[in-house]
Amino acid sequence: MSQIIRFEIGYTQYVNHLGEIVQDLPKFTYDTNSLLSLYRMMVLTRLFDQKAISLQRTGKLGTYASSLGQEAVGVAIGDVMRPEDVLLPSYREYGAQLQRGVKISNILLYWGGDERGMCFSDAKHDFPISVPVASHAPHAVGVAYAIKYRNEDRVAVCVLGDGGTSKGDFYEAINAAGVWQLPIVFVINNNQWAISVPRNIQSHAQTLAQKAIAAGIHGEQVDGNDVIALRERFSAALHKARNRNGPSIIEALTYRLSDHTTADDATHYRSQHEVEEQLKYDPINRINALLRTKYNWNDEQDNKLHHECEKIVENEVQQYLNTPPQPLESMFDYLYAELPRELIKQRQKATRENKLND
Amino acid sequence: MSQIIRFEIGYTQYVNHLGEIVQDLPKFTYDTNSLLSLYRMMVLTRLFDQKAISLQRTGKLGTYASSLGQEAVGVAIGDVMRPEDVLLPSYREYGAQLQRGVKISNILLYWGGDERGMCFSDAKHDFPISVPVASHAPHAVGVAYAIKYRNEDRVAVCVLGDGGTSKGDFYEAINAAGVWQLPIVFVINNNQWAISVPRNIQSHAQTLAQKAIAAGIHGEQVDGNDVIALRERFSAALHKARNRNGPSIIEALTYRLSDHTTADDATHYRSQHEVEEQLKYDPINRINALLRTKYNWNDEQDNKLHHECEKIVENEVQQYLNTPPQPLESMFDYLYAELPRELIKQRQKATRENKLND
Amino acid sequence: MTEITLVDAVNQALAYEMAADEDVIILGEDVGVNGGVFRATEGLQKKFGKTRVIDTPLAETLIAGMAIGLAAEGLKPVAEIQFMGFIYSTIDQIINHAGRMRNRTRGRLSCPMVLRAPFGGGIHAPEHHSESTESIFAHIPGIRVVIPSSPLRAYGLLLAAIRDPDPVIFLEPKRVYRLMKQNVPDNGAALPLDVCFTLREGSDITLVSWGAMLHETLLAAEKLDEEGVSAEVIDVATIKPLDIETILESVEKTGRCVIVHEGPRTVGVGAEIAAQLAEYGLLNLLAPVQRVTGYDTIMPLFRLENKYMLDVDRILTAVKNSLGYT
Amino acid sequence: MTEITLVDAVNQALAYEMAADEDVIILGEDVGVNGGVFRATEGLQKKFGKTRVIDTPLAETLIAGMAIGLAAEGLKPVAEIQFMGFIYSTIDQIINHAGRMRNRTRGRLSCPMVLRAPFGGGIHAPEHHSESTESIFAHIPGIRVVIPSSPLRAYGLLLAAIRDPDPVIFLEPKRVYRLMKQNVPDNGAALPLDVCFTLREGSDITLVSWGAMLHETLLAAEKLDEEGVSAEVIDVATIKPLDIETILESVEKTGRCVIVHEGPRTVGVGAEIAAQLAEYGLLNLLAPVQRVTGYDTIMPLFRLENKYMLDVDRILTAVKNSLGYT
Ligand SMILES: Cc1ncc(C[n+]2csc(CCOP(=O)(O)OP(=O)(O)O)c2C)c(N)n1
Ligand SMILES: Cc1ncc(C[n+]2csc(CCOP(=O)(O)OP(=O)(O)O)c2C)c(N)n1
Ligand SMILES: [Mg+2]
Ligand SMILES: [Mg+2]
Repeated sequence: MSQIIRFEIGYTQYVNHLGEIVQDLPKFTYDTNSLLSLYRMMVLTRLFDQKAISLQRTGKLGTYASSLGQEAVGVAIGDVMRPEDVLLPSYREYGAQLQRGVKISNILLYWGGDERGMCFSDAKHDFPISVPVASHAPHAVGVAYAIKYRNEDRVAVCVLGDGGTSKGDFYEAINAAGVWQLPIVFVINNNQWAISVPRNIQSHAQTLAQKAIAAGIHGEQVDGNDVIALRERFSAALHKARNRNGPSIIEALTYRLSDHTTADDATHYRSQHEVEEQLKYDPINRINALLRTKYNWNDEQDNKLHHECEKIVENEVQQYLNTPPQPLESMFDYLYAELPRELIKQRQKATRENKLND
Repeated sequence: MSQIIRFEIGYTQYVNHLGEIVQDLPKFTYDTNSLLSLYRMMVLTRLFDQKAISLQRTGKLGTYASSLGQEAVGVAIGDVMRPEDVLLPSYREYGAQLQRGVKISNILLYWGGDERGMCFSDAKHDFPISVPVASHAPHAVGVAYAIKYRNEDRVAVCVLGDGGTSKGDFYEAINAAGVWQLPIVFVINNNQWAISVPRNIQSHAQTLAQKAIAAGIHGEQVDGNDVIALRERFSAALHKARNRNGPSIIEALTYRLSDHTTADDATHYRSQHEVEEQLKYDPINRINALLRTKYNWNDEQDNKLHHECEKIVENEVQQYLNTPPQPLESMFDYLYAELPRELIKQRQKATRENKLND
Repeated sequence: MTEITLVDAVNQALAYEMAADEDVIILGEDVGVNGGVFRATEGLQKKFGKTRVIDTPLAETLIAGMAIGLAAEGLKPVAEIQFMGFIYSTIDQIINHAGRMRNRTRGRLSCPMVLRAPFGGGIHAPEHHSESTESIFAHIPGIRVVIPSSPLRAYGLLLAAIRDPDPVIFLEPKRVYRLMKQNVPDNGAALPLDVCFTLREGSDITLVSWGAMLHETLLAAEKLDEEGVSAEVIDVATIKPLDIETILESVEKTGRCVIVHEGPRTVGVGAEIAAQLAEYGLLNLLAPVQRVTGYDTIMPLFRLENKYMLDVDRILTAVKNSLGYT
Repeated sequence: MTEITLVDAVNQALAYEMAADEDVIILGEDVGVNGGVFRATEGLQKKFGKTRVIDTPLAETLIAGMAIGLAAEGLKPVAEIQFMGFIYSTIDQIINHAGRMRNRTRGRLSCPMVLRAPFGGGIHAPEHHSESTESIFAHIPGIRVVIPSSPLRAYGLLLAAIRDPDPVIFLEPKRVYRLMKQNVPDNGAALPLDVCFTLREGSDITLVSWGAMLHETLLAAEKLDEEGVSAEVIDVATIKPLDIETILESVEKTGRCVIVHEGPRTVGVGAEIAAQLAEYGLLNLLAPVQRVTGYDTIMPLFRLENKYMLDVDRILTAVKNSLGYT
């Protein structure tokens, strides 16, 4: 047998879990503000997350999927995307959504059982959260095709989990992205778990990045708790896509520190020990350590930043809690551009019966 | 970025298109009979194929998918499989099916619009032809899982086309086969076309064998017109699977010399020139040339072999043509193990109305 | 002006709308160079280019999902599924996304896509190529289901489907693809997506059908006419949302109704029509509503296909049964 | 003997049959270590091992297709789809293979599989987690569709489903998972898959329902009883094939019928029942058959969920309407 083709998968880390620099930092870090802004968004995301969980525990929110421990992934994505790009998120990319102008109150509305949560005015081309795992990957192909068709300077970014890579939808999408060399970046948030199913049951592939080889596109791994590495590699991938040099898959290696959702109890299927081990790799601690050692960041500044973020979250929570529910009729009013006759009748009946029974 | 993992894809050829030996032949070829038997099956498959097309042209058969030019793939598969193994074919593996005891008359019945075609007694665990492309790949996972569960010494062989590799079903199946290290061999009959869609529109992947990397399983390419290479590599893959050393994907590079089916007209989308070029690589000519130069095969023997095969085909065609249609009621009788009451009523009504209208 | 077939009318509508609106884009398997296995998209790639008439990899989930992405970005994709037997991989995308994109974003995004597929039996096609499962789609909220049964209606309804701001499943009865020809002016005039077509007026009984079976139904109506029975024939055409008013009005007049469809009986679209007639029109009914439908079986391979496909005689039997109630 | 919930009854049936028949094998997402997100398979992996209770990759097409392969080899797979909202990727496998394996091989191969999925609203679940689309499956030839609505029926029907030699879609109303408890003897006794259950006898009106709505229907029947109206309540349970006889007989007695189901109205299973009543029972009907159903809308997120879910009042309104016809 002759060997006819060879592939390699790379891995990038700049800052290790102790906050130590393991290779020369990329240029963008020369500007303290850009690092600080990443840090700040990660803190904001986490504070929001904690708040959301406590809202859920007190009956003020429905089932909620926490992004604890994975903040760097979303935040780095949001940081490199331009407003006109399109984000197609799964349900753990709050960091990216917040950067793109989605309000915390919107996200709360969504998990609070209100469709208006996905009607955000700022990121108006972005897709709503995709609950059916990986089903949004083909949408990204359509979005990127539209971008290419109209010759626009935009990129589609599709995020999904390690579990999501097992779905045919994901594969069909990466394969098609390769065929048309579309401006897409697929980000795999590999948090090691799909509810109770560990990474090794999802695939025998040594890395998830190598799924790219099946589509003939670029794939690589990044330390998903190193926001600098993520920021740099996402930036490269978006640049590549923007310049019509083809799609990429970036696998971010991170860990789901929380339960799958508030409806889950992870102690059923994984050890506390494993989770504690992983706490060491916390993406926020790492950048905090770096800021302190290399950028003179101090307690006072840190407290101030936390305080500011808490305020934002608090305001948004109030906004959420003060939002009155939609009228019953809203379930009819966005079904079609114009409500068909049959449904007008149903709508009238619903109104009538609602009044009757109130 | 550090490179953390590397993959290679191999390619095997023993006999080139001129019938020349390009590397030492594998052991099984030392036995002239085993080579002759491969040759004979390829001839039989082709003669059957020609007959099927002429039956279709004269209105005695429905739409038919020809295996012209791809005989080596099916024949080599059939040759290495054991009776107790399970074949999950697409619609171009007549060579494999015939080797496994499926009658030509059965295949004709199927394309002649009669379900009994897929009720073959000899290969009784084999799956029926799968028309929905790649949808049988997950079945192969189930079959192989059952084999492993019962600790049996059997292998599942799933065959599909280059087009089939673009489907999520295929990917989900290879991925799962990897997870459980199942006794499966996936064979890709890469005949360069999926109806009118050329290979390069199916995937940007340089080879289809490299799809295996996405599943973390073994993948390789073989000259799909070299029945010796196919026989040897399939044999190795089945051996590996049988010994619980994991699944494989084997991409056989061949060419669809015929129209997609008798309902297709390939001149719409590919040049006659391309097809003529490919005639050079005909798998039957190649082995015929080898037999003549290295194994003293002569015209007389060849004529005799052709004559025998023609006779078989002729008998089977007669058998097919003499098979009376099933009764109308047959459409009810295999729906459920026991026909539900509602359908008994429908069945009675159907009988009644059929009599009325006859 | 030459007369054209239903499949030509589909082609004509596509060409018209692509010329008129550059947001219209076609995708599917073999739709490009090959012009579709039934030639519905013949010549369009040559005319409008490879980026607008896209041959996709063999992946139906992708086709539907990609169309949703294109549509969300404001294009008007017309995606083809080669045969309805391969449409099922798209259902997840249709139910979970296409049909609710507008709803789940409160109107921020929408899904103006068309999913075309040939369907139904009668042309001696291979296994999995002849089923009629429109009823599955008719159950899905947020979408439209349209079935033309003549060249004229194919042209007008397809234009309407492409222009409609919501997802439309457009099912083409392949037995009718070349069954008849009509003069179809290429004037870009769309037909409404919310009314049934009354093809023949009558006073004794209402025959309701769609797709290929409409033609058997029309033949039955002719036979009945010879026997002095005046049958009204309605082509439902826009299966979802359903224009029940037209049917109710007709039955109010005739008092009798036979529904004819090719797909399986149980929970077919015929069930919905019959249920509504029984709910809103019970007092007008002089006889039970009859359904003449496919059996609840797998469509047999083609040697027995004609035993599955219903015919004029089965329709006439039902009509006579209905007329028997006095 | 302790009383158990519906989800426990599912677990008990699975455990019973796995112990009795080593061909029974479970597969799905999170069914192993985690015991299923609703704990339906809790403890089974521990008891029967990892090769018999299989956590699969996240891939529904695979799950269904793999079950078909297992079943063709003579095993009896019980596959779980985590929520019905993710079942749609299996439809291609169900229609094109599971439902016709026996038919297309003339009985050579068969498909004794069960596909379980929790369905329906009422527990304030996230988006895509609360729909009821049993009607889609009820249209598919060659399969069975079963919906238990009590612990006892869950136990007996699931055993029957596993033992049945053909594919069964087994839909579990998750609102009822922990709604009620019953004494469910673990005796391995299966219930029939071809008869409806008459849960309450009555003479004035027949109420037909299944799944979670059965409980609203029973409540309605109690209220009616207080008002002196005697309602017969039928749990359809075996949705396909449908036991219309039991329903027809009841309506022959009562002359009135209200069908109650949670899923969308158009082409729901209710339509089929109403159509058959109108076809075979028209002369017994004293009033139009009423359907009290979900709207033809997307199930709203949970803040408005209770406005979608129908309640006792909506049933009573329909009953009174029906009783108004004299
Ligand atoms: C298609 C589909 N199947 C099943 C589910 C139920 N489910 C929700 S999240 C989840 C696990 C997802 O794992 P992964 O993709 O790794 O993302 P993570 O939750 O870890 O971020 C499952 C099985 C779903 N939402 N969609
Ligand atoms: C899922 C599905 N989609 C579409 C079709 C229609 N169709 C039949 S064969 C074919 C091309 C298959 O190409 P390939 O997999 O390369 O196999 P080949 O026919 O070349 O052997 C298509 C699109 C189908 N049978 N199944
Ligand atoms: Mg994960
Ligand atoms: Mg091919």
